[in-house]
Amino acid sequence: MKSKYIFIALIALTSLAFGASDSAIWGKDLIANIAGYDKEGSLHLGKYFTLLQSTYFKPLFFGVLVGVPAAFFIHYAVIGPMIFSHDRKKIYVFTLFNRVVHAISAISFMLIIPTGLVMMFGSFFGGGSFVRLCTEIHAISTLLFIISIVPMFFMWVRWMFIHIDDIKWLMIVGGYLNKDKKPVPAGRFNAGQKTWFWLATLGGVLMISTGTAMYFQDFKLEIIASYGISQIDLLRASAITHNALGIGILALFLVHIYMSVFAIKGAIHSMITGFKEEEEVEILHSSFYKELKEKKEI
Amino acid sequence: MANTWGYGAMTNSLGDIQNAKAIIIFGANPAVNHPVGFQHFLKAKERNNAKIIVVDPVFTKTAAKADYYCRLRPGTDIPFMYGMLHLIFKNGWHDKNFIKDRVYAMDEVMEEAKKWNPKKVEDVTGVPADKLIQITRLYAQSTPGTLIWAMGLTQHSIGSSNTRLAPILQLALGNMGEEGGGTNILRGHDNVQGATDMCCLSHTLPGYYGLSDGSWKYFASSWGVDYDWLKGRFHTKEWMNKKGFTLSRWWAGVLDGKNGNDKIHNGGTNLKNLIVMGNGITSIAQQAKVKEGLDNLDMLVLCDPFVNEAAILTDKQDDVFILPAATQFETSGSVTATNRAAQWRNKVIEPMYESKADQDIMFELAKRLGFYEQLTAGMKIKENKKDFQWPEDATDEIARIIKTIGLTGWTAKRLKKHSENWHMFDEISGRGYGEMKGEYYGLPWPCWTEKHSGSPILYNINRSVAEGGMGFRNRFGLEHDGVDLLAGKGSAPKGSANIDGYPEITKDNIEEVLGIKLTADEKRRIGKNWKVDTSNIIAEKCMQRGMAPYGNAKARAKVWTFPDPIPLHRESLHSARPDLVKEYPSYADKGNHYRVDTQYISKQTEKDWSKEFPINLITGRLVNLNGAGMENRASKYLAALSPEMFCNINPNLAGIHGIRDGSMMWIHSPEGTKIKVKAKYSYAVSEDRVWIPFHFAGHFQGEDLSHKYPNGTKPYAVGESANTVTNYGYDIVTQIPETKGGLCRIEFA
Amino acid sequence: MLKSTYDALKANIGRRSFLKMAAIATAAIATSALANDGITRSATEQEIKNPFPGSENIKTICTACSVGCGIIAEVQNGVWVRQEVAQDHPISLGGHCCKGADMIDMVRSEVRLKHPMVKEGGKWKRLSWDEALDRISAKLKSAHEKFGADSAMFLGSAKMSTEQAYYFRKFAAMYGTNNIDHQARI
Amino acid sequence: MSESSRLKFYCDENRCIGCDGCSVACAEAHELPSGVNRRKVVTLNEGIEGLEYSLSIACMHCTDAPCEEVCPVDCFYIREDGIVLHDKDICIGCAYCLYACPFGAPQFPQDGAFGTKGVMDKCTMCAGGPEETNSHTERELYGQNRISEGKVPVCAAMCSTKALLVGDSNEVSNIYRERVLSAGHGVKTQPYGWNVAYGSKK
Repeated sequence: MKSKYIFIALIALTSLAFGASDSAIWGKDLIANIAGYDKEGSLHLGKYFTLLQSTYFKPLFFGVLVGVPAAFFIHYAVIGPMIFSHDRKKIYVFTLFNRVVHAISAISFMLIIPTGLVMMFGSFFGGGSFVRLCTEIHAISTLLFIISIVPMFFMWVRWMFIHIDDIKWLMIVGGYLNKDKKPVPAGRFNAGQKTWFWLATLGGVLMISTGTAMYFQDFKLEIIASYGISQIDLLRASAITHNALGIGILALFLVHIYMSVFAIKGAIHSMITGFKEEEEVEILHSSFYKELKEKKEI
Repeated sequence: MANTWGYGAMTNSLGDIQNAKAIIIFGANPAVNHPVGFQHFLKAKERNNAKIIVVDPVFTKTAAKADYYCRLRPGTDIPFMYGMLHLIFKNGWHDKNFIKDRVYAMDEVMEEAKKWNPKKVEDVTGVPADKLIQITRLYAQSTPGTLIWAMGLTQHSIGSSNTRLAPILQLALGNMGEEGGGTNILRGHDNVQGATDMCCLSHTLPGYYGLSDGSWKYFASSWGVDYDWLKGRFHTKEWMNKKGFTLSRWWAGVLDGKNGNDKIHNGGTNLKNLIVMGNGITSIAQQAKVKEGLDNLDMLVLCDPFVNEAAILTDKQDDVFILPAATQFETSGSVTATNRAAQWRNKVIEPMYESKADQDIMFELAKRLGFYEQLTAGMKIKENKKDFQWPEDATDEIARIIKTIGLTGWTAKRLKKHSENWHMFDEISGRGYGEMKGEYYGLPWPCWTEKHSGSPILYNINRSVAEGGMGFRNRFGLEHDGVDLLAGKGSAPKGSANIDGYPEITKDNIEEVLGIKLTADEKRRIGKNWKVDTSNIIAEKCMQRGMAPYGNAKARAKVWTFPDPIPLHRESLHSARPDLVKEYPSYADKGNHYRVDTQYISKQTEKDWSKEFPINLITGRLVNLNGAGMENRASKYLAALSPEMFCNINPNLAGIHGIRDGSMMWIHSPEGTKIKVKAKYSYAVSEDRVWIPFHFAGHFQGEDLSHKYPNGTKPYAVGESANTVTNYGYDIVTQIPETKGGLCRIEFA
Repeated sequence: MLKSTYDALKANIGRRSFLKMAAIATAAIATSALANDGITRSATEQEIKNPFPGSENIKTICTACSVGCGIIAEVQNGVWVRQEVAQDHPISLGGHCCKGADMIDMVRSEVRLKHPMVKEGGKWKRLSWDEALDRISAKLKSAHEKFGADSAMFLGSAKMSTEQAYYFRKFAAMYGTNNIDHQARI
Repeated sequence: MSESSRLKFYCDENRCIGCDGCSVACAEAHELPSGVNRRKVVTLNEGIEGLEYSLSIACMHCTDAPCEEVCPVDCFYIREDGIVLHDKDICIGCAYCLYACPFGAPQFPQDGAFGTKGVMDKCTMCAGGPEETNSHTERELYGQNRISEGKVPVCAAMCSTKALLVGDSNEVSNIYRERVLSAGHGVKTQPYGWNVAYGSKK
């Protein structure tokens, strides 16, 4: 019985009923997908998606949402924030363009992430129009994200490649585990910032594309279909990627906020005014500081 | 069919197919065309392990459910059936007693069958000899077997021969008049049987009475009008007796032989006015000619619930009337299903918008033309009424007049009772329970008297006449060439007073044949013969004696009045096998064929059509559309299932012409016309043929005519009509168009 | 099913169990059996509330093909509101193909022709029934006188009722011509 | 909960002739908008001798419905008789149910500008939704509630060849077994479709 249907499924790919609408999901692939669901040789994406979505994603998101702030709360309580002198010179690090781009992306994040969480925990909010509204906001604010992420990538990418300092930085976790003001090995951007950059840009592109796929749902890209990936499997893969990556982005987003707002007192001002405290640069971006010194720019 | 044994109709019923042990289907696709009827085929498979054999040029959905499938070259059903008969006679599988007692001239068929050995059949039909042998053995040895056909068999220039050879095959096997046997023609539209019985036909009056003076006189008196008045309505008296134009060739009547069209013979005039009621005339072969005909009319009147696409097709600028007719749900009346059983169709709602029921349109026109009183007089006769009630009085009028097919029992009261109590009947036999005991559902005709049970299985001698039994009809005389045409000894229906063959009953022979004595009063009231006996004394007396009013005769395998007394194979006018055309040429041209000179051999030999047009063109139906599709394309759900016209084409054939799946292609016909359709790859057709559905209209030769629809009446799907490219060719007897055996040429568009 | 899944599911049902059911036993038929073995109970009156109060069921026959399937039309205040299942019809046993299942759309289709129209000078024009019939009959009358009755062709239909077909044939005969035909030739 | 107490659909591929009666009956009975096919008929291997089959597909009302498991807003509920239903007021149209569904059953009508999708729609086994039974709102949102009227779901009732069966799963199994047995094709006890998708959970 089973083998018959597998056989049918294989042939069905090439010779299916016409008249079925041109839909990429409910059209001629429908039977092939039904017969091939969770069968040997299939991608098993439907099953994995069901498993992940029903069992893992919610707890993971919840874990990150609660765990990361909790960890920081402990960090704040035990180690406390870094406070740098405001008396020394200020170093101009972010141009107006940098700051505007960052602001737009910040706004989009502030919209996307909470609305995304509302969707993930939709049952908590009771579904319905509020969650539906969040879904729409989630989709529309992606446009803001797109217009900020592209210039951001090009304006910072040259400093974002891996450097020997990054490994050292990672070994000492950026020096955040104590309050010693020992210079931390880092260039203009430290390893943490670099990770966040790559996750936000490349990860962002992935989030945008998977999100767009899920948003428009019923379309057909020949290039993907030519790899033998059905539309429904593309959507399943998109959902898995979107949610898994979402966990990472949420985590680093929380880190980013904690760093800029709490862990380093006043760090947020640099993104408003463009100036960083000299001491902050000297300690947290020591290689960059050295470089500036050599160039006699300070 | 009628010329073989008396009546041209489905002999058994759909439910009865469940009794069959083998089912052979020629040129029919019940899974698509009669899906609900097809459930009985599938049940036969489960109940009896019946084998389904499909013989068809394309692999249909019916074939998908069949046990055996033969891919036949279009138009070669006769060689195939002769191939079967050849093997049947050779192996002695035929029913010798049945043939001796109940069939005339089977020996001549045997002679012809000898010519068709399996090798030869393979050459002509394309069906492998082994397969033919296998199928014939199976079919001949699984009795009872039922034979199914539909338009795939009839729509040929040799259609009438096809429909004669199929019954001969059943007669040879003794499969007639049995439960699970019979020749079962699946009718198309819902009331093909009823409308045909009422003879909306140009060659006969209602009830197949013909056009003779006697018939006209019978009808004049039955209708309550003066015969001379009726005669005066006609051009001259001789035109009363002449067949009129047919649906397939009326356009020739407009064109009057001009521009090289076929000549006509029509009372000194060409056609000026065309009145159409509920007929998708865009589904007629050679649509370009239909358009030309429409363009040259004085007036075109179209009555339909939807816009008849003839109004869209024509370029005529003036005097095109479209009248909103009510649907059948907005009026009531009886409807005859394919198995000759009537059902009462109740009115569901009042006509919507400004629509009017067909009869009201007719009555209004008759008033204005001055013959309303005459038209409706017949309804008032029975009870001598002042006024009539539609449709009950019309039903009763029909029951009063139509004796030939035994509609006497079809009174409005009985038909209504049947439909109201449809839950009291058996699915397979149609027998009634409880209150309806002793009657068959829908009173399948012949239903001889107002108490008769109806006859679910024609020519069944295992039942008494009162319960629907009968022999073959005595219609063709008592003897021919010295051979007795009455049935053999002992082959009368059960319980008959006369156990042998006997002639049809007339006033003169009734006492002798039935062995009774009539009273003086009966003698005064009785009609001349059983067909015109409005007193119904003949039928009543026959019932008492267990005898059928139409006699008990032999079926005839030879129809001596036809061009081919024994059915012979003749290639289609446009044949893909020029070598076979020489061997099996078509008929000589026929003058004045339903008032039109019609070409056969001259068309066939005009040139070697297959050189320029090498591909067989086959038309067919889709499950979601019906006829010209006018009604169904107006439903958004049905239209969505097939939103556009397409052509089934084998990928290998398409590849040669550079046609991709889903791309557009042209189909050119030998008539010089063409259509542009979407190609759909399908393995259902082989590489030498293409298949197109015929339900679309609204496009013409690549041009979209949608803008011609009045506002808000455009159906949800429009497309090219298949009949723009169907070929010239008409049956020699009935003039049915040859839409299933044409040729075409394809190219990438 | 694994116990954990079962428990999870059970919990879900417990939480959201929704009990609006009716006695479906009456509708139990051989083919679509809805047998009552504990999953159904009789419905309360509130639950069976008729969606179309006061409607009546009219038995009629499908107009698609010659099988002659039964149709039950539910009519409320002269409006055909719903197509019901003729489960007890001896030929169709409630079955319909897509055409039969959608018969109601033939009546209520939005693209129906709603009033008589005539094409004049290439334009569609609305007109009254009286005007249309007067004009048509005037033409038929004059052609009858001028060219003879054989100048007209009548095309009837296998979609008509038997009575209509009979009267259409009679109409042509009384107009004076045998030029009448319909779809079925053999 | 055992299989025996659940209502199920089953399409007998030996009988289904692909006439689309079920899908049109469904669309018409529930007056579905275009583009929503609660039920769909698919023919596969069309034109290939011996391999052509047609099947009618809709929500199979799975035993442990994956759609219900993945729904982020918990809009699904399963009736005691096993009919899987959902609440359109809660649904957000995220389509997770579609990704989880092995049968492609959830449908999303085009809704509003930019071709965005509206809330999910699927086969209700003619059992309506959570609104008041046979109320106008229920009819608007979910179509007819025939189960409450004591009627069979319209698709199976109108199936032309009685290929599509609905009812208690044991009962349906029995009918299927009877047909197979009487056709002399050997014994196939479990109809295809009930265990493939949801029985695989380990």
